Amino acid sequence: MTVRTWITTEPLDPAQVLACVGAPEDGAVLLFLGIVREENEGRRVVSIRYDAYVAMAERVLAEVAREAAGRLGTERIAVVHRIGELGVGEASVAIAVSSPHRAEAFDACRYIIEEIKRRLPIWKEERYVDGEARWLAGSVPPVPASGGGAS
Amino acid sequence: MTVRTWITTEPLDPAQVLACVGAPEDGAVLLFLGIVREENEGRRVVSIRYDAYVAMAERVLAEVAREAAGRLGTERIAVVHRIGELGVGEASVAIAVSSPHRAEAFDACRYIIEEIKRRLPIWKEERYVDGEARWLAGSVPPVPASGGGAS
Amino acid sequence: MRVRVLFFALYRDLAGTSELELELPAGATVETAVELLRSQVKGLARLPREVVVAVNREYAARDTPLAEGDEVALLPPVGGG
Amino acid sequence: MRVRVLFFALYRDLAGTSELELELPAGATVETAVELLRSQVKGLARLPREVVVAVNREYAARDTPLAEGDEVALLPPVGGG
Repeated sequence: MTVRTWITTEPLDPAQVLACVGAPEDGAVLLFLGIVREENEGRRVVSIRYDAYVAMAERVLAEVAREAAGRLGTERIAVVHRIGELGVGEASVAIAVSSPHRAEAFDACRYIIEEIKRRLPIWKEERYVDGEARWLAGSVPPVPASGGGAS
Repeated sequence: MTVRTWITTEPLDPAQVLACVGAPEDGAVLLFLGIVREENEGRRVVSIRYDAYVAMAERVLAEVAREAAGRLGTERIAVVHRIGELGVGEASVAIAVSSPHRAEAFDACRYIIEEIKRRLPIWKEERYVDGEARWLAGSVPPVPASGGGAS
Repeated sequence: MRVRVLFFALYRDLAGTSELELELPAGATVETAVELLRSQVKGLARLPREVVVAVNREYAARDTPLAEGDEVALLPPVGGG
Repeated sequence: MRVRVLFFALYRDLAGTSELELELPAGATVETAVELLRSQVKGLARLPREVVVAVNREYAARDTPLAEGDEVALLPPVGGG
């Protein structure tokens, strides 16, 4: 079994993500779902359109999951991020991890969602009941301080 | 929707527990599963028999979930603990929580599993491939320092 | 007065029963009950000092007074999950 | 040399396109490309200073040298989840 990460435009299936993890030596399984909320900063949301730099997001997501595997102590990690137009109540991200002990599972799962929010080249355009739409403010990802001269 | 907790002898269904939580205002859903491991302290496990003081375990589990609801900020919590004989790979506990933001979901879910391990009047008899069985060491739960004189 | 005593897990193995009725003097506390059980029930002489007791399904201190009909449970160190 | 430039989200709205080809002088860096785009593409004059750039799908520093055929992406502050 190995780390699995992917980007999709299809609705997420929590059972499918859960089924990617688990092993006889594992005592803890954790599943996180990120969901589109009906309200944000006091405004009533209709949907969020997730835009992505797909090729890079796939690379960064795989990198984040590999880092998390180092913390988890197992390769039993599955992460899927959905893109496109998502309605309220729909899941945008699903993360499943399993490990012998629970502390590592909580730590790795939390690490993955925090890094997804910090580093994944994805942008959200929130659409409101009044017909307006706006790009949500993101975070500046960690960028190398210097390119290190000629390649 | 309200806090739901129960004890059962039936196999756990993660989808059923997940279905107990979630609301339009929630952006985070977390599901924890505790699983019987095939090895403990270097010995090969066949099964664990979970013994419980059921009436009290039900009361304590409900109390733990209510405390967690205070931390979570929502009542969207479902916790089920299975008792009886469980084979390797079977889930003994399932915890689902949902809340507007993820930090509270992680905190409340972790709180519930820690308190289950600390306070729930349940005992585990581990059975090994060599035919031996033994009660696993538990923890001394918090007990009031004094009964406070005549009732 | 009489109370109902429950034993779980290892303590049920030691007591050889899951339940019994216990006659107690007026004014008896949890401590009184534990000491009586230790001396009267074969096997419970080995009951460790740190035995946890619940009275009517709540963890109880040693000096908790008991009343007629109480449910007194002797619990080894616990732990679900 | 020529590089391929990609725009995402707000920056695509500003540029009015998701992609273009850019001719750069030899020795050009990320900084060279950003400044050229700012002056040549209507709408990108408003590109904020903190624009994040990825070269060949890796976040890149301003002094990263560019090469023929590189994929240079201009990214607003990011965030999945």
